[in-house]
Amino acid sequence: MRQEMLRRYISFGLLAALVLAFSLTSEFFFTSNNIYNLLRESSIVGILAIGITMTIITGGNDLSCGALLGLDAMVISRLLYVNEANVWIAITAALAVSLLGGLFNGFLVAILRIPDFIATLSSKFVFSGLTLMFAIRSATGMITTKTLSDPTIKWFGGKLDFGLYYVTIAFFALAILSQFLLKNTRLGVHTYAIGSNRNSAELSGISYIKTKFAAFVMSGFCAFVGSLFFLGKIRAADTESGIGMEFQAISAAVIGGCAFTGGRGDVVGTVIGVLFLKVLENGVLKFNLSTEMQKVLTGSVIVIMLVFDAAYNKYMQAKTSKSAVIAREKREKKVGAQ
Amino acid sequence: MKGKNLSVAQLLYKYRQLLILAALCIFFAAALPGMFFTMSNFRSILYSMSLYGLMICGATFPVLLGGIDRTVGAVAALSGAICCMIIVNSGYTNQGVVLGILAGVGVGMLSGIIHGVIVAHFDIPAFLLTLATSQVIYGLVQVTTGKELIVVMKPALFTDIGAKRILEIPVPVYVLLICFIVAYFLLNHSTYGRRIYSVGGNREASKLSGINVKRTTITAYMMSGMMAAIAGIVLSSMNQQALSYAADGYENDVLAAIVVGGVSLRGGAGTLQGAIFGSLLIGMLNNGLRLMGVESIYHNFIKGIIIIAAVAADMYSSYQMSGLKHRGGKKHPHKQAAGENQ
Amino acid sequence: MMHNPENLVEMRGIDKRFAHVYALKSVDFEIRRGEVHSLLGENGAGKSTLIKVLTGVYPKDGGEIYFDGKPVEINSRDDAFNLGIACIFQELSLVPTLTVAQNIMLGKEKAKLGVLQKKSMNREVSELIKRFDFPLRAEDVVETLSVAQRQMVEILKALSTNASLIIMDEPTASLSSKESEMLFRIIGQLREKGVSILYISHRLEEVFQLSDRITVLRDGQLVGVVPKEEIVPADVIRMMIGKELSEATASRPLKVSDAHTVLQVRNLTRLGSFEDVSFEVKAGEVLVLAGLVGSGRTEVLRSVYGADPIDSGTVLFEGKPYRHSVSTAIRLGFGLIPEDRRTQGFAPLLSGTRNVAVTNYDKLSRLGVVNAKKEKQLGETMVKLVDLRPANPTVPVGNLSGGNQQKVVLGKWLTRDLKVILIDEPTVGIDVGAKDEIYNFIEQLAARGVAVLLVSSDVAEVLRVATRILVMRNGKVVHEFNDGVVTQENILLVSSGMAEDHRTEAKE
Amino acid sequence: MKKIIALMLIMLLAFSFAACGGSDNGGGSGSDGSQAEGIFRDPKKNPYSDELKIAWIPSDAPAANCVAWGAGIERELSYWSNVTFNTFDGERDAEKQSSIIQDLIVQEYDAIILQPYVSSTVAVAVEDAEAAGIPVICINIDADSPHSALVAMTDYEAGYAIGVEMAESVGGEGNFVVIQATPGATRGENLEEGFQAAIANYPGITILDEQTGEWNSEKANAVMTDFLTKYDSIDGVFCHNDQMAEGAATAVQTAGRLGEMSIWGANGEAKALEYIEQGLMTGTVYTDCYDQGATAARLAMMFIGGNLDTSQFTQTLQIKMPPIVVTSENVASITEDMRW
Repeated sequence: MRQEMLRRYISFGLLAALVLAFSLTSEFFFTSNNIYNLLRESSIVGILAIGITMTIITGGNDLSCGALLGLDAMVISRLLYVNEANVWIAITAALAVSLLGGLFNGFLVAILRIPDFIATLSSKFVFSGLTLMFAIRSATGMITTKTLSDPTIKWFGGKLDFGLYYVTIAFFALAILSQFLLKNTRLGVHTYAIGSNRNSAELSGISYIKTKFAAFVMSGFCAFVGSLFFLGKIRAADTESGIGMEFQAISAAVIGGCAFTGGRGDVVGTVIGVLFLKVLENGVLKFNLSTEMQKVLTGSVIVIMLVFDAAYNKYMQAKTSKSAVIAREKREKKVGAQ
Repeated sequence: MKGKNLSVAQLLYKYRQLLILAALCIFFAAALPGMFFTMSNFRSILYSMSLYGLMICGATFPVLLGGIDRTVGAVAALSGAICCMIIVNSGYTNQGVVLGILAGVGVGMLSGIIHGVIVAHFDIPAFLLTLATSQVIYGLVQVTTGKELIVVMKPALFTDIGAKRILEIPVPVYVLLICFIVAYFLLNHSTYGRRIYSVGGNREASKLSGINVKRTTITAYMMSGMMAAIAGIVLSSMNQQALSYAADGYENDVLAAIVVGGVSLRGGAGTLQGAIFGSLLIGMLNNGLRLMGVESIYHNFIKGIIIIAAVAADMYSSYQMSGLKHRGGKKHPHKQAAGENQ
Repeated sequence: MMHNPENLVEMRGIDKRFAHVYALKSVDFEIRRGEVHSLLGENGAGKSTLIKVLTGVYPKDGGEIYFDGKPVEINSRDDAFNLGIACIFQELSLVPTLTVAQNIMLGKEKAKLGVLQKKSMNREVSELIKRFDFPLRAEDVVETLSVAQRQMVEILKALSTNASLIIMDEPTASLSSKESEMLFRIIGQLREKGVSILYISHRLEEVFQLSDRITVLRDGQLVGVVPKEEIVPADVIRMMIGKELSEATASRPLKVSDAHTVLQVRNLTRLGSFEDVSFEVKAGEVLVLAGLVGSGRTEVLRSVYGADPIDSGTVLFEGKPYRHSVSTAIRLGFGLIPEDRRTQGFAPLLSGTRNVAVTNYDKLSRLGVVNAKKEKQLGETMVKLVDLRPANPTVPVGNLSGGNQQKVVLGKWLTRDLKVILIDEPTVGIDVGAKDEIYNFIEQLAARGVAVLLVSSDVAEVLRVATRILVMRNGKVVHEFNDGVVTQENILLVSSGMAEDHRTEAKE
Repeated sequence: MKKIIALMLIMLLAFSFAACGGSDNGGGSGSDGSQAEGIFRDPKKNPYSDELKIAWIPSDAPAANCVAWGAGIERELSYWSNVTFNTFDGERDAEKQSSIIQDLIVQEYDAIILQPYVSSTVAVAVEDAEAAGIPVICINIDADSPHSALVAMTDYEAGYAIGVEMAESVGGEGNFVVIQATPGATRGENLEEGFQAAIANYPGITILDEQTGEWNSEKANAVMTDFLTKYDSIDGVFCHNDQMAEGAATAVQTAGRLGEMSIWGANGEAKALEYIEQGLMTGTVYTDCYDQGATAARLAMMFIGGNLDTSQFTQTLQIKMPPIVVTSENVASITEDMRW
C-alpha cells in the first residue's frame, strides 16, 4: 500500500511540475480562464477514461468507447434534427444505445470468450459503422452534419457564473462516484479480483461474466455521459466524432497506474493521467512553436515522463525488496525464537 | 501418439483460418460471378494488402514478445520521406535510389533499436511509449520534408517498385513475398525465432536459460522498424511522393490484422501466417464489398460483424478442441493463447 | 444403502470423464465428522478431480454425493460453499493486488446496499489473525507478502467461512517446518471443534502425523481406506504406486569427497540477501543448502548462476573467476532448476521440445539456423531420458502435471555437458513417484561427476540425496555438516537456531 | 493576379457595408440604438504598431493545400513586423479544431484564420471567438455560425464545373465513377453536390459507383482497381481531391486502360498539374492557395484595425476565389510560382 501511495505522489508531483513549468513560461497558462478551459478539455476524455479504467482493471480494455460516444452523439443529433424528437426522448435513446453497446461488448468478451482487444476493436468498427448509417443525409443523399440549437443540448455546454463548466463538475462527480464504487463496494472489489487473478476470484464465487458485463456497461454509460457534454460543447456530431479519443483515455489510464494485465490502478490515478495529458497539450499551445515541434515536444515529454517513472520504480523496487528481505529475516527470527 | 495421424476434427482445426478464407471466397465468388474469382482480382487484393502485409511481417515480432509497436505508420512515413529526399537531392539518379532505400531502411532500423532499448531497459508499457513516439516521429517527418509534398516521378528504378508488374504480378507483392519468407524463416527456423517465442512465453525462464532477453527485445523492435521502413518506401513509390502524414493510422489496421490472425497480445503464441491471414481477411472483405457495390458507409459495420464472427468461430473451435487435450494429441499453440486471453 | 450417521460426506460411485478418458471411475469416498482424512495418490491418480467434483468445479458424470446424510447436487462452487465446504487449493488462489482482509472476505463481503463495511471486515480479520497468531496484518497487500504468509492467508480464508469441511491441498508445500507445525496445531484445534479436514499432501510423514484415516487412489480408482494405526508408510506407498520404495532414511552418513573442486565461493555478499557466504563443491558431490524459507539460499544460488548481482566476494569455476552472467555460466557448464518452475522454469504454451531446446541451440543450430531434425530428436531423447508422461514432446508444457513439468525443466540440462547444476526446491508439489525419479536423476548426475548444489527445505529430501550439508540462517552460513551421520533433528535444530553448539551434536 | 486581389478588396468593402446594413435590418427586433452602436466599435488595437497575434488552424497542417494557404498567410503577414503568426494543426479531427480555438480565446489572439474540417463542429467555437472579439476568417469551408469572413474555394462550383467538363467530353453519354472523400467531410459534400447537380442535366450519364478513398492516394488506388475489375466500360472518374485522383490514375495506368477514361481531381496541387502535363490525369480545378491565404490574412488585418464589431454579423462576408478548370490545354498557364 505504501508503494502505491508513493507512486501516486510521484505522478502527482510530475503533474505539478508540468503545471509549474508552464505557469512560469507562459503568462496565459495560470489564468482562471485557461484553467477552466483546460478542465473542460480534460473532462470529456476524462469521463471516457473513467469507463476505460473499469475495463482495464478487469484485465481488459475498451477500444470501442470513443466510437460509442460518437454513435450516441449521432443518435441524439439525428433524432433531434431529422425526426424532430423531444430532446429527452433523444437522450434516453442514446442512453439505451450506450447500455446496449456495453452489453454487446460484454457479450463478446464474457460469453463468446473473444479477447477484449479484438472484441472491442471489432465493436469499434460496428459502432462507427452504425454512426455512418445513422448520419444525417442532405437532399442529394450526401452525409452532412448539422448544428443543433436545442436549449437542453446547449445547457450541457454551459458553465457556472465564475467560469467552471458543468462538464467538469460532471467529470469530478463521476470520478468520485466511481472511485467510491471501486474501493468501497462489493462490485469494486470484485472488479479488482477478476482482473488480478481470475481463477481465484471465480473460486471465491465471483462471477466473471457479471463483473465483465458490469465493467463494459459502466464504460458504455461513461460514453453516454461523455456524448451529452460532447454535444453540449460542439453542438454537432460528425461521422468521426469520438473516434481516437479512446487512445487518449487509455493513455491517461496507463499513465495513472493502470496495467493492461489488470487488477491495478484506480480512478484517482486516471484523473491525474488525464490532467497530465491535457495540461501538456494545452501548455504546448502556449508557446510559439511550429506544429511539428508541438508534436515532437508533446511526444517527448510523455516519453521522458514514462522513462522517469519506470526508472524510479525500478530503483524503488530494488530498495524495497532489500528492506523486505531484512524485515522477513526479522520475522523469521521472531518465529524461530518462539 | 505421433503428431501425424490427426483426426478429421484436428485437421479442420489446424486449417481453420484457411477454411474461413475459403468460405469467404466461395461467398464472394457466388455473389460476384466471373468477377471475384479471377487472377486479376486476386492480384489487386494482394497488391492492396501488400503494404499492410509488409508491416505485419515486422510488427508481429514485438507482439510475439508481449509488446506492441504502434510506430509502424510513422516509421513508414519517415523512411519514405528520407528516401525521397535523397533521391531528389541526388538529381533523380539510380545511385540516389539505392542510397535512399538504404538510408530509409537504416532509419527504420534505428528507430526500432531506440524503441527496443527503451522497452528492454525500462518496464514501460510499449503501447503508451510507441503511441507517444509515433507522434514524435510524425513531427520529425514534417521537419524532414519541410512540410512540402516531395514528388518523385523518376527514375524508373524507384517508381517501378510500386507500379511495375513482373510476370503479371506487381512488384510490391514480390517484396511482400520476400519479406514474408525472411520473417517466416526467422520466426520458424532460426534460433532467433525460437528465442522470440521463448521470451514471449516466459521471460524469466528464458533469462535463466541463458537467453539475452534485452538483445532479443531490441532486435524484435528493429525488425518491426525495418519492415515498416520497407513498407514506407514501397508506399512512397506507389504514390510517387513522400507525404508527411503518409500511412497515418495504418498501425491500427496492422494490429487489427495481427490480433484477428490469432496472435496473442500477451506474447508467445500465434504465427506470422496467422497474422497475414488476418490482413488477407480484411483485404478480401474490402475488395468484395466494393465489388458488390456496397455503399462505403456500410463497410465498417459489415467488417466489424464478420471479424466478430470469424474470431468467435475461432474461439469456439479452440474451446471444442480443448476437450481433446486429455488424449495428449498435438495441440496448436494458438488455442492456448485463446484460453490465456480470457 | 446404509448411511453411517458419523459420516459428514459420502461420495458413492463417482464417475468423471474427460473426452472419453475416465479421470474417476466409480470411486467411493467418505469423511467422518471431526476427522482428519488424508487423500493420497500419485499425480494423475484423480485426487484433484475428486476434490473438484466435491467442490462443484467439475460436474460429475455419475454417482451420488451425500452431505449430512442427505443427497445433494453440487453444481457450482457456491453450492459447495453453502453446504460448508471450504477449500485451500494447491496453487495459491489469492488475488495479489487486494489486501489480506479483502482476500479473506472475497466473495462474502459484508456490505450494506453493496457498500462495503471495511472497518468491521478489517476488525473481524484482525481477530482471526490474532486467534492463530500469524505474522500478518489485515491491511497488507497480498503481493507484498512472502509465499508462506500467503499460505497463511489462504488458510485463514478457509477458516473464516466456519466450514464444517476444510479441504487442504498441499498446504505445507511452501511452508517452513516451523510454519508447518503451526498449521498442524491449527488442524488439531479444528478437529477438536468438530471440523472435518480433508488433507492432501505428498509428505507422508505429515500424513501419518495428522490423519485419522487414509484413502488411497490410483488411476482414478479407489485402492483402499485404512485407519492410520493399521498401516505403515511403506504399505501406503505400495498402495499408491504398486511397487515398493526404499524407505526414506531418517539419517544419512556424510563424507568429504576427494575429487577436484569445481565450484568455489568465497565471501560472497549481496546486501539484504546474504552475507559472507563461502563454500566449495567438488565433482560428484551433492552439497545441500538447508535452512528455513527466506534464509537467503535461493539468492546465493541465483548469484552463483549470474542471474542476480553480487556486492562483494568471488566465485571461482575450476579455480578461475568467470564473467558474472547467465550466458557465461551456461557456456561453462552450469545449469539451474529454479525455485518456482511456473514463473521461472518453462514457457507453458510451448511444447516440451521447444522448452528443452532453449538451452541447447548452440548444438542444434548452425549460423543461427535451427536444425529441425536434431531439435525433434532432442525432444524425443528428452522424453526417454526423463521418462516424460505422456511420452509426447509436442504437448505444451503447461498441460503437463507438476512432476512432468519439472522433468522438462530438468531435461533442459540433461543433454548438456554439465559441470555444475544448481537445484532449488525441486520437488515442491510433486507426487512421491516423480520425487523419487528426480532424486535418481540427481544421483545419476553426481555419479557422472557433476557438482550438485541443492537448496531444499524438505529435511527428508536433504537426507535422501546430500553428501554434505550447509545450513543457512538469516543470510549466513551457520553450520556445515561435513562427515559423520546427520539426522533430521540435527538439521532442524540448526536451521531454527535452537542448537548453539551444532558441531558437537553433528559429530555424534 | 495582384489586380484580382485589389478588385476583391473593393468588392469586400462593398460587401461589408452591405452586411452591416443587412445586420441592421435583420436585428430590427432589438433596440435600434444599441444595434447601431453594436455594429461599430472603436478599434481595439492599432494594426501598425501594437503587438498582434494571428493564428492559422488548418484541418490538416501537412497537407499540400494547407501548407500553401499557410505560406500565403505568412507571406502576407511578413510585411507587418508587429505580428506574430502561428500554426495549429487540426489533425483531421473536428473536435481538435474546436479545442484549439477555445484555447486561442484564452490566449487573447487577435485574429484566427481557420480552415474547418467539418463546418458544423467548429460552429460553437467560432461563435465564442467572435463573441470574445476575435475575428475569424474561414478559408475554403464555411463554419456553420456567422463570423467575420470566408475566403471560399467554391467547391460546389468546382464540382459543377468538373461535372460539365466530364459530361461534355463524352458527349453527354457515358458511365462515370466517383471516389469520394471520407464520409461526412464538408468539402467532399460540397464537391459532390455540385457534381451531381451538373450531371443531373445529362440524362445520358450514369454514375456506376461511388466509394470512399478516405482522401488517400493508395486507398483510392485500391478502390479504382476494384472499379476496373467490376466495370468493363468506364468513361470518367471523379475524385474529391488530387491525391486520390493520382492514386486512381496510377491504377488505371497499371491496368493499361489510360486512354479509355477521363480522370479528374480537385485542388490543383503541383503534382496533379504534373500528372496532367504527362497525360496521366485529365484535369483538376485549380485555386491559387497562396492568394487565398494572403487574402485571408489581409482581411484579418483589416478587421483588427477596423471599427466593425464582427460578432454582430448575422451573415458571413464571402469572397469567392474563381475556380480555374485546368486541363492539358491550359496547364502551362499556371506558372511555377503559382504551383503548390
